[in-house]
Amino acid sequence: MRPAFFKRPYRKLVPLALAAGLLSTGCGQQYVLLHPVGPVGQQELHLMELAAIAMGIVILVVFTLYFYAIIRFRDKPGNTAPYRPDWHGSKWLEILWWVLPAVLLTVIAIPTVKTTYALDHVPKGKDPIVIDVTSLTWKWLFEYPGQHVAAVNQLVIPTGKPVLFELTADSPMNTFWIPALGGMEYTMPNRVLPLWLQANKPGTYIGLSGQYSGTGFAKMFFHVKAVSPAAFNAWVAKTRKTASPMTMAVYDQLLKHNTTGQALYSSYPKDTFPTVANGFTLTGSGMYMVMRDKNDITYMPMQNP
Amino acid sequence: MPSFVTYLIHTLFPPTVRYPDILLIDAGLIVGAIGLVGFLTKTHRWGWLWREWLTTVDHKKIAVMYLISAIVMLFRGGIDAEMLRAQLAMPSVHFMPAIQYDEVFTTHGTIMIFFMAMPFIFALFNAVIPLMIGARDVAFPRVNAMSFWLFAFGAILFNISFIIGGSPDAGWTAYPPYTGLAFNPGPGENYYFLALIIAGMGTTMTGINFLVTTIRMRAPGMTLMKMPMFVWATMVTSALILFAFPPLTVALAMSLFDRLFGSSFFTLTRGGMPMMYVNLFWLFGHPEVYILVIPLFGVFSEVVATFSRKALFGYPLMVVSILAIMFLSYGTWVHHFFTMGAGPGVNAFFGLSTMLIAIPTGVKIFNWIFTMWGGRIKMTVAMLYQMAFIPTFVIGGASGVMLAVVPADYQLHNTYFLIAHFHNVIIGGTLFGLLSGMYYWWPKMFGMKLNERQGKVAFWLFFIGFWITFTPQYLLGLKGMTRRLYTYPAGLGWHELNVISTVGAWIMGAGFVVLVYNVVWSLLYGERDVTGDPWDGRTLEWSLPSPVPEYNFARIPVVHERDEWWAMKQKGQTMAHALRPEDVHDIELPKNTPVPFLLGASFFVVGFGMTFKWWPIAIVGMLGVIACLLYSGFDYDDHHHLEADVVRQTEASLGRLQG
Amino acid sequence: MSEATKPITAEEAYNNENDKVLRFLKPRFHEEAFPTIQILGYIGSLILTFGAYFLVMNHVLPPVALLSVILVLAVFQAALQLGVFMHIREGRGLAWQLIPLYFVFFVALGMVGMSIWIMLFKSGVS
Amino acid sequence: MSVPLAEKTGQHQLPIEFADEKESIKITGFWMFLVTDVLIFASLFSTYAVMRTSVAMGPTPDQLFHMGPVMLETILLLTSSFTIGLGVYFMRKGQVRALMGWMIVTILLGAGFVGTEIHDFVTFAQQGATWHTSAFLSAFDILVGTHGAHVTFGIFWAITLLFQLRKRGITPQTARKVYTYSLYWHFLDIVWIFIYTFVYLNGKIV
Ligand code: HEA
Ligand code: HEA
Ligand code: CUA
Ligand SMILES: [Cu+2]
Repeated sequence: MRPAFFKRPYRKLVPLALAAGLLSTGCGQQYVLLHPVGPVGQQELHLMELAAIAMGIVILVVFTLYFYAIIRFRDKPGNTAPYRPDWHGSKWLEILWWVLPAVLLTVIAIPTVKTTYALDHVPKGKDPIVIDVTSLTWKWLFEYPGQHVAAVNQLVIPTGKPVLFELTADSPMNTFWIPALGGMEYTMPNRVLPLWLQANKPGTYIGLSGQYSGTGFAKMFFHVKAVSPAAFNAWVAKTRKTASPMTMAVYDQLLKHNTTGQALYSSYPKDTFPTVANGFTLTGSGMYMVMRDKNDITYMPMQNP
Repeated sequence: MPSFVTYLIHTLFPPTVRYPDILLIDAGLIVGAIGLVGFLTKTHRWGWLWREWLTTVDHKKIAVMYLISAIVMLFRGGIDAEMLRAQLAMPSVHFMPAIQYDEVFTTHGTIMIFFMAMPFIFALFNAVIPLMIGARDVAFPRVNAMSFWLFAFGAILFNISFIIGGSPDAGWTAYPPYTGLAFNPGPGENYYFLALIIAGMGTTMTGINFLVTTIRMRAPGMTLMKMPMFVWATMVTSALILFAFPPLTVALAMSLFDRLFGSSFFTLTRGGMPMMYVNLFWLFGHPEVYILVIPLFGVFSEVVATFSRKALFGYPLMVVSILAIMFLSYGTWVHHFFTMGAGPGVNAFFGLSTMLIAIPTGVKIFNWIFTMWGGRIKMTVAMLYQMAFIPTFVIGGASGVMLAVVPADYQLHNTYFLIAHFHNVIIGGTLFGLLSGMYYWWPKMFGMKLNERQGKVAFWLFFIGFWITFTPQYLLGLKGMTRRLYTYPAGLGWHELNVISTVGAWIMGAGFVVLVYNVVWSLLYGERDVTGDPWDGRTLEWSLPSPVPEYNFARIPVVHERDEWWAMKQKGQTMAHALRPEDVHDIELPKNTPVPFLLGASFFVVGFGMTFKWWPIAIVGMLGVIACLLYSGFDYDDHHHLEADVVRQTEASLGRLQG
Repeated sequence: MSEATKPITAEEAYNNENDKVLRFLKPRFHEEAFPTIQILGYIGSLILTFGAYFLVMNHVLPPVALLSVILVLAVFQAALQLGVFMHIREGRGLAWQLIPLYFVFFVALGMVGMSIWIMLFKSGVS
Repeated sequence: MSVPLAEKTGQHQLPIEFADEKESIKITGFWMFLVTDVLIFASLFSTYAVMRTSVAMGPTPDQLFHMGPVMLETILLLTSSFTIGLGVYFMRKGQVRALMGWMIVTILLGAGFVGTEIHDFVTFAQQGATWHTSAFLSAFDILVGTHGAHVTFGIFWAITLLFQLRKRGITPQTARKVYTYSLYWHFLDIVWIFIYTFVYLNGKIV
């Protein structure tokens, strides 16, 4: 009557073991989220680890009880386990499993709240470099208001220094994500969102979008080059000199629905991004005035012009 | 007029629906349709179809129709899933072009959630709720039929999109402004919005119907704390539907108006606010995921008690926890857009409220385990699905809690970690639960059991395939793979894990094939259920013969205990002891009506007309809707009487009458 | 089911339901020889409406306080309509509608309030 | 046939719309429907609350709204709520003619409301304030428009009820229909009060 393999419920563990094996033997640096190179990613990783440990405990407890129950109380001839058909509750046990999970959750909840607040602002006393990010239909436009250069689908940042990204979109929504540095944030039309990240190690990282935005979405990868501050300044100087300026015509070109390669520009027209200095006037319908002080962006709702 | 013809061809059959695979499907559908029409004509079944099914208001038949549609939709959604996995197996393949991949994941998600899981749940509601509470039908039988037909025509509207005009391609969440005309000019998104609005109206009506049924139609003596857990689950789910669907309807309607009538709610320009859509969508969307799982919590509670041959552990707290989940689920929706910069206060608040839900959910898990504790567990297929559910759902729930950790979600949002999370809870919780319920109540619905041996093969293929498919996806998430990528470059280390995942999906597909075989085989040769109580059940539906007579209960029972039927059996009573000929009176039953079917069809016409902006067609449909409403407003002749003698004869022939 | 249609009293209907946990749902009916309540309700609603109008048009309070006050007046008005005209506490057996109505009050309030909180983040409220 | 409202014994007979079990269940169902409708409007209100300031190049609430027609609409609707309340009062007394009379008054008041509102919207459109103009106007139009559509539907519903009442008199079924209709109508009044407060008066606060 019963198929043979059914006798061994442990079979369920095989895929799990397989997965664990993969994780341990796997492929080093390719688990980007586990090897962040900046403080933001590191804090996020710490929380992931904490949560994973807590969840490990939960899973362990549940699985132990569960497997014990299904093995011990099988309906097979000669099973000597006590049969108590009317046992329908136990006050203490039930209090236990209202309280214990609550305790465990408190343990992860407190650092969650702390880190959420901590990640909201660039740490005090550090002067970030600002980069304005616009997601366009299937390409990324990066503008450096401090350096007055612009780039498409490539990003150069100095190491050891917080970078404050101001995100907006002249396209459907996307998320701006550099997994090696830390978490993502949406780019939305009519709205500017701040996100700060920092790279501590020089290197080239992958950036991509996490929010689907059309057929070219899968091509929205970009490269992030983290270089030493000196090299960064050199790069800026070189770009200023060698690259061509971005005109409004070029910007209109970028607005087309297509994918493109990388590009550098020695300057860019003022109102392509709701620039920090000028306030925010995207596509004719300002929602917020953006005021920047040292570490933060303040938003002022803009009444009708 | 040749220009007219070219216009038609270009609108109805643009290049996006002229792929060879779709043309092949078209051909298949045409052949199938001709075959079906031919068969019905040859065997003179049209009248039968119309009288017995299309116009029925009997909840048991509506349940069967829901079940059939759900399984068909599981097939469609499953094929979509297989196509997704085929595409993703290798880096940089072009099995499908980007546009088609986008359509496929959109239809996969939408169909699985709205047109597979929801109707499957309603199939179970319809099949057993009136029987469990000792009622002759649901509160509003005609509304029930309307719900079904609105759902069915919504589903048809959604499904024809892939052969006529092109499918929606903005994901099941359909975030604007990508759904706006500037980026998405085809009819696809119109289909999406209209189909969901139509099906959503049906769902809302089902919610009202079952809420009222469970509060007003219970047999005498069945107080709240004597209701079986599945009835509680139904009540709570219905309430959730009531409170969740309105924001969805509003969000969909506003998106539709942006597209059809040039309003500017979510547009790029003129101050549109796409985030408001996201806000409204998840105001619905988060309660929706509990709508998808709470009914199955009810199913599991019934199944585990029956097959452990033991009372459900901690019943009062099971009720409390299910209510707690309901209340909490309205306060967590922002966890789907932590990364939209709503500020640390908002994010922290919603992170914590999300974590809180883990507590009542955990209570249920532990109570199920302790229901088995000290019982005698019978490993039937229904029980196997329940047993597979616990570990699967706990792991899925645990990864959900990780996503609720706000900073972790900044990294994990919209990655394959998320995909793995929700397939873990949705397949582990919803799909396993649905299949468990299907195997459990099949004898009651069809009068025969599903073959257990075949069922077990299907189960193991499904279960093992599931783990092979989705475990690697957690790892893919950690490797930074985001969702909805139609292809990915080599060199990021995403390849091997994707191959494993695809293999797993094939195994699940094989499981589905066995399942279908199981159903068909059992319909032909399955073991008849003559007792009406094949599992030694505990609740009232098992006190009836299988399949259940049209009027359900010859006499409405009086309930004394929580597990009334079990208690009666313990006391040595059966129905035959209870029922004397003079207890049987005339029975009032709802009368069949074509209005629900016609109403659904009219809405379909409206939807189709609006999709292509062919206003005359839409207006004709609207007139149909109005006619249906008027007709039912003036129709006072909505029930008929079943003579007591007929009932007595039926009961006697089933051996359930004294003397 | 001819028994069901034969007239019964509110008390009998309530006893048939016999769920003691739900005593708070026991229905209440009121009826009079003259529609006094309705007339009083109508006058009350007019007072509330015009009260709000004059408060706003004469700017008697600072904006935020003014908005809060008129919203409270609107809630009173809603309660009045529910109590006087909609017979919210009536029902056969138990007045079941009370539970969803209390609940929807909080959900609706939460929906509007939270949406504002979520969407108008970081912007000084106008 | 009508069931007497109260008996001299002090035992309260159920009002006629609750007299039949099945019909009374429909009333419970209608309450549940109203709950969903509350949430429809709550969603629309949240949208309006959020988009109120997104006026783009268009007019602001303060520039747009004129309180005159709004007050007229408010009074019409409040009065109609009162008249249908009287209708139900007389229905419970078993007086068909009074019921029908008050319903006709209600319908006329409702029609007056809809007429004023349409006139208002046409005026806005002439000023170039349609929902093409800005997110604020879209949100405003859909909120007020949905309410207006509900009222319009209610008017037609009432008309069909009049026919049924004329043919059948007050029976448990027709009484239930009138009762649910009155619930619907009072509910629309409540929604209007919030529109009046949160949209129009709020627009004048600034
Ligand atoms: C059936 C459907 C279902 C269910 C039940 C759940 C349940 C949960 N979900 Fe899931 N979720 C989805 C379906 C579901 N989800 C879907 C479809 C999406 C994606 C939508 C999209 O974007 O397309 C999603 C997305 C999603 C996100 C958004 C991620 C993102 O987009 O970035 C989050 C974040 O918090 C989340 C969290 C949770 C949590 C905390 C639970 C909890 O309810 C889980 C509770 C259960 C347990 C925790 C296990 C049992 C408990 C114990 C054994 C007790 C002890 C436990 C502890 C102390 C922790 N889910
Ligand atoms: C109830 C909900 C549900 C269910 C059951 C499933 C089931 C499955 N899902 Fe799905 N999934 C979603 C809900 C669901 N999914 C949602 C909401 C999304 C998000 C969509 C979006 O992004 O908008 C999603 C997205 C999604 C993705 C991500 C796509 C992307 O982002 O690019 C993937 C990829 O692997 C996937 C895979 C699968 C697989 C392999 C199954 C398997 O379980 C399927 C198993 C297969 C079958 C059940 C039937 C197979 C049938 C056959 C093989 C036929 C055999 C032939 C004959 C009989 C002739 N799903
Ligand atoms: Cu593998 Cu780090
Ligand atoms: Cu959620």
